[in-house]
Amino acid sequence: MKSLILKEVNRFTVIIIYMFGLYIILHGHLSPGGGFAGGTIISAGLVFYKLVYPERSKRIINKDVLMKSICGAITVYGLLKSYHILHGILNHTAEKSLSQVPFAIYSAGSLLVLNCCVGVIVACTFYSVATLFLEGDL
Amino acid sequence: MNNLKVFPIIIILLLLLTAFVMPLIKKRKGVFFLSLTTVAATFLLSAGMLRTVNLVGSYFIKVGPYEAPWGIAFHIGYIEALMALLFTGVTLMISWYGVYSIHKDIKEDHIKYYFTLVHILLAALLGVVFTNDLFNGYVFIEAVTLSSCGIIIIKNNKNTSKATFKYLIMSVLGSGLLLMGIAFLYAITGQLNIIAINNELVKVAASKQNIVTISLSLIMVGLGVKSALFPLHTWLPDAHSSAPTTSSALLSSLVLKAPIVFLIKVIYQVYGLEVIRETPIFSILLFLGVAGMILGSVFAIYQKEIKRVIAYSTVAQMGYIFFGIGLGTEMGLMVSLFHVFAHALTKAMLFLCVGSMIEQSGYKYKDEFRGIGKEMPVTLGAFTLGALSMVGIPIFPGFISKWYFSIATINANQYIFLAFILASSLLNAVYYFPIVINGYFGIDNVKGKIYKSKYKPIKEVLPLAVLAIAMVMISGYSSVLLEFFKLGLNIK
Amino acid sequence: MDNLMTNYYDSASMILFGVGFMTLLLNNNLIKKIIGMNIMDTSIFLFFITKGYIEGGRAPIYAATQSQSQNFMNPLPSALMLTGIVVAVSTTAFALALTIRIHDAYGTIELDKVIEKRGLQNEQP
Amino acid sequence: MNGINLLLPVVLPILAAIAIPFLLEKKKEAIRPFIIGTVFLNLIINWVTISTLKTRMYHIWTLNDFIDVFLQVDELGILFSLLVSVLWIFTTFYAIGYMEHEKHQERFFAFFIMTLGITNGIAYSGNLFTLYIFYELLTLATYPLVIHSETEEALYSGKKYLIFSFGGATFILLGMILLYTLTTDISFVAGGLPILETIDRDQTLLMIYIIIFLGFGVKAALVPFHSWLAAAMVAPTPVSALLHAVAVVKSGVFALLRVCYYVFGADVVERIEGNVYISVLIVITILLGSLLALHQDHLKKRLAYSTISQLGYILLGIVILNENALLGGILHLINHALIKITLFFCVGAIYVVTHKIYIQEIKGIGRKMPVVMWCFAIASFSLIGVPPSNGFVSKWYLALGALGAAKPFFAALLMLSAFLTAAYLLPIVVTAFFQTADEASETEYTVSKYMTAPIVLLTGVIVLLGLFPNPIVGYIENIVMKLM
Repeated sequence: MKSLILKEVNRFTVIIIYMFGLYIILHGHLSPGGGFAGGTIISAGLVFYKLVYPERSKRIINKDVLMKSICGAITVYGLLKSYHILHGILNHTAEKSLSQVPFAIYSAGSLLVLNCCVGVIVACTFYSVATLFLEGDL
Repeated sequence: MNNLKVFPIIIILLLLLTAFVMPLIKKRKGVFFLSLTTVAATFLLSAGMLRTVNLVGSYFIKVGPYEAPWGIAFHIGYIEALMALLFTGVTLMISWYGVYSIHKDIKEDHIKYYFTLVHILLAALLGVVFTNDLFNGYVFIEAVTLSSCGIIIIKNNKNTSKATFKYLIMSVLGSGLLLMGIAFLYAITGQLNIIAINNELVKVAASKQNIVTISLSLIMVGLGVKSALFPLHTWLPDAHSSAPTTSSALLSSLVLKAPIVFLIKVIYQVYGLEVIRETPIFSILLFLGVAGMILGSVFAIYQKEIKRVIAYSTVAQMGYIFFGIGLGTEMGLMVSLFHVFAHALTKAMLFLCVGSMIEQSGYKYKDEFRGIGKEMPVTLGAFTLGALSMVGIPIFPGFISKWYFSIATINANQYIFLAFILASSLLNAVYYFPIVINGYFGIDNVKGKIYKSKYKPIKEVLPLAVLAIAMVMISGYSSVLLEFFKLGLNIK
Repeated sequence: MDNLMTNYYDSASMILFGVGFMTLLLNNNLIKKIIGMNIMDTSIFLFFITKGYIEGGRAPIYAATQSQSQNFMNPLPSALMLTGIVVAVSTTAFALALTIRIHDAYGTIELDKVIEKRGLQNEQP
Repeated sequence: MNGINLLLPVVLPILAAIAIPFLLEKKKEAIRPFIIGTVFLNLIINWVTISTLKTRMYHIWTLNDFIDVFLQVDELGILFSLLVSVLWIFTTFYAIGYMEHEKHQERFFAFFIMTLGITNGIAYSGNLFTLYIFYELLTLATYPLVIHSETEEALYSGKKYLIFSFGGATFILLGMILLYTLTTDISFVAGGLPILETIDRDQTLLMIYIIIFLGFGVKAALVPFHSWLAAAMVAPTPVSALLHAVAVVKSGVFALLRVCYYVFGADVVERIEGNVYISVLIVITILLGSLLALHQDHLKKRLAYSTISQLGYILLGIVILNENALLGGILHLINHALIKITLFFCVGAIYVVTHKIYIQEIKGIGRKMPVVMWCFAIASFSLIGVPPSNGFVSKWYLALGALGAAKPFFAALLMLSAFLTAAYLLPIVVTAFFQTADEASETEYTVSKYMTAPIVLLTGVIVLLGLFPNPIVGYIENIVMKLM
């Protein structure tokens, strides 16, 4: 992984991969895709980055950061979801906020936030699984 | 009234949410505090649930926006509420005990993850108990499996890796069979909701006898693996004996019980007793249960490690529960549920006692604990109570359930099995009493070595005391409990 | 025999299930065990999904312009199996991680050699 | 009061037992007056309870029809509990003297007192289930007494004791469950449960009867299950005395009385012919006990086998099923308790002072310890049944009963066994008084007065009962009248 070409190519492809993943996450509620798919793509970018710059990625994305982002995202997701579940049960009405407008990111209620949370969780999880298998430890 | 009905959902959400807050906390004390308060809160909520059931009777509650046959629903009746009370209560006591001892078993920075896993485990267990949807039950059972594997492997050494792998493989086998059984059921009824399946099944059962038998036996074996039905128990002693103490207690007292409750739900609410009586399932369960309760005890006699003795005793006790189910009567199911209660409390206490004995003395073989009663009278006293209950000395719940098992056996006209029940209780005596007797009266092996649990602060012994009191209490209130179980079984 | 041929997807998934089951139980190699586990899970997914399949039915995407008379396939089994797949994936990941640990501890992933190395003192009678 | 004071005889000793370890941490000397106070208080409470009580029943814990723990006072229970309470006082004094130099005194006395409470519980049990609970607890409470010395041998004997007792208890439980499914009622009613008269499943009833009889027979040392009794001789002598004379074996016999006359009833037992099968075992018990006793050189073991044979008499009185025999049986229960406890005390006294346990070692000891050996001789003659001793009275009634039931074989058996009794007890007396010691030692043997006093007093009681048996015979006749 010391090839210069790889390093240089990596610099700008990784950005594009992240952008692509983000796009899929953000438009998950409007078009095919969503948090899981986008998160996987982002994690692919992260792993790619890690393969080329192992030390730097280890410094930036260490165990602490991973755990914190996973747990934080799950907490936010859980809070929102529990609000929805309880809201749905207590009011005995199906959620109205789920109606989505094509091409408008800020529609469909909190679905966008949920998708983002799922994206973070999936990206971090896959990255840590890959790290575990590569190095045996986070 | 509606606001009261959401308690089960709040319980599960609360547990799952706090589970993932745990790793964010830096200090050990904070983790303990959060965990204990959450579990205590769920305990109170379960009590509230029982009260709600008392007020309005059993009820269904949808999870999410969709109504029952399409969306997931929980069914809350007496059985579910009581089981929730049991599970949260026992977990509370075990985690309370764990607060003072867990750092001796696992690494410092793993403690917060441990409590994360415990919370997920508890939430999944409660999910298995509450759910009214077979597939949802399967998912929860998988969550139980993975998190319980987690709480075994967290004590990182050679033995646990192997034991966990064995457990994982067997569990995956079990859940594969379970899912296959659910698939067969889905194939003939087109439903996953328990009530809906039952409605369809009574129409088609007569013409599809084979599929009913196949699906039921798949589900039975699948759940049997998870809760150590006799010939499928091989993973249990390894896993339970190599895990950290608190995990052993959790695994033995709760993790085995949730699939049992699910199985009883499947038997009673999905198929109905009449449909199953047409098949040979009950007699198979009966024989396997009897084999478990005799051979489990026989194996236990030959074990050298004290934790393995208790693990094999669990196999025997699960034999009783399967035996009760296999009687195929309402009474049998009720008594099985009662034994779930009795065994959960007793076994949790036994494992905690043994764990603290091992931890204080550093020994692990049962012959080495001679004279430990002089050094740790309170712990061995609690152990003695548990042992007496297992052997079936009156006024302890072990006796009460044995008694009701006998009555149920006679009512089901299976006289011959009476002898096995009684023989099994004698076998229990054969391996529990030597430990107690050597502990109190044996020639000292541990003299001057132990750090005197006599002087243990009272708050560390309190969980054991609470479990002991609860144990005696439920034998006092056994008729009330059985009445509740009877009400719980008669839904619709 | 006729039944087997007409319900060929059921038979196929059953055969797969058998293959996976035997691999899971009888193979000595831990990795092969995990592969068997995956085969078993996959066969169940197949079985489940075929239950929702209708000959000539189309994907259940609702659009106002299409005529209502056309048959939809049942989406529920597919949705359920998505969950099932996630469960299977996480189990597999966990099992693989365990295998790595066992390899670190014992230097082998053959089960009989693992047992040999542990010695016989702890095995059940 | 609602009869709650009926709990006192049971609970008070148990509470006292729990208090002993705490008391001991403060003051070691206080233990002796504390125990003596407890046993006396127990006797007084027993007396007050039974003489003042209006409600004669107290439900401790009612779960359903079956699991209904309640206490009930009736004449038989009063008789047994008074017997126990009185003998316990003697044993306490004796034990204080005997245990002076032993270790773990506090544990010994704690369980010793606890056993008293549990035995009271057995006496006052109102149904079979309550009886079963106390019966199990009795096993657990006496176990630490049996293995008191904590040697290998003691532990082995203790194990044997536990296995036999729990095996027996399992039989009882089995029988109880079967009985309950037939009758749904297992409380004690004088003359037997009325409902059993109407049940015509003789075969099943017979099975239940035999199962329960064998179960309780374990504690009453019925022959196939007698070997724990001899093994349990490793215990300290006060315990052996208790086990043999009062608490354990007599509880077994007492329970059998309850089962035969308060649950099944004489008529039902006769109808199902349960007594016929059992009496075979009893005959074997009587003969085998006596014959085995002849072969023992160990003093305590000889007495132990003698107990087995004597218990056979009492059981015989129970199964002959007529008034005289039952009267004789109950009377022998009391007499044997008194006699056997005296004999054990004497042997224990010899052991404490001289450390001699075999017959051939005690040559000429009658001259060194005249009081003890004279008491031993008197008790021996009583046990053999030489008139006018109390043993004679009870055997007389037993023989009358046997003849009344037209079974002269049993009467002949009693005679034979009396000869055998003489054959194994008199050699001890003869050796002690008429043979000279091998080596003349000049040491003076002094027996602690804590030990001598109970022996002498008990011998006095034995003689008195032999001379004036009428009050107690009258009282037992009352009981028997109600049962037949």
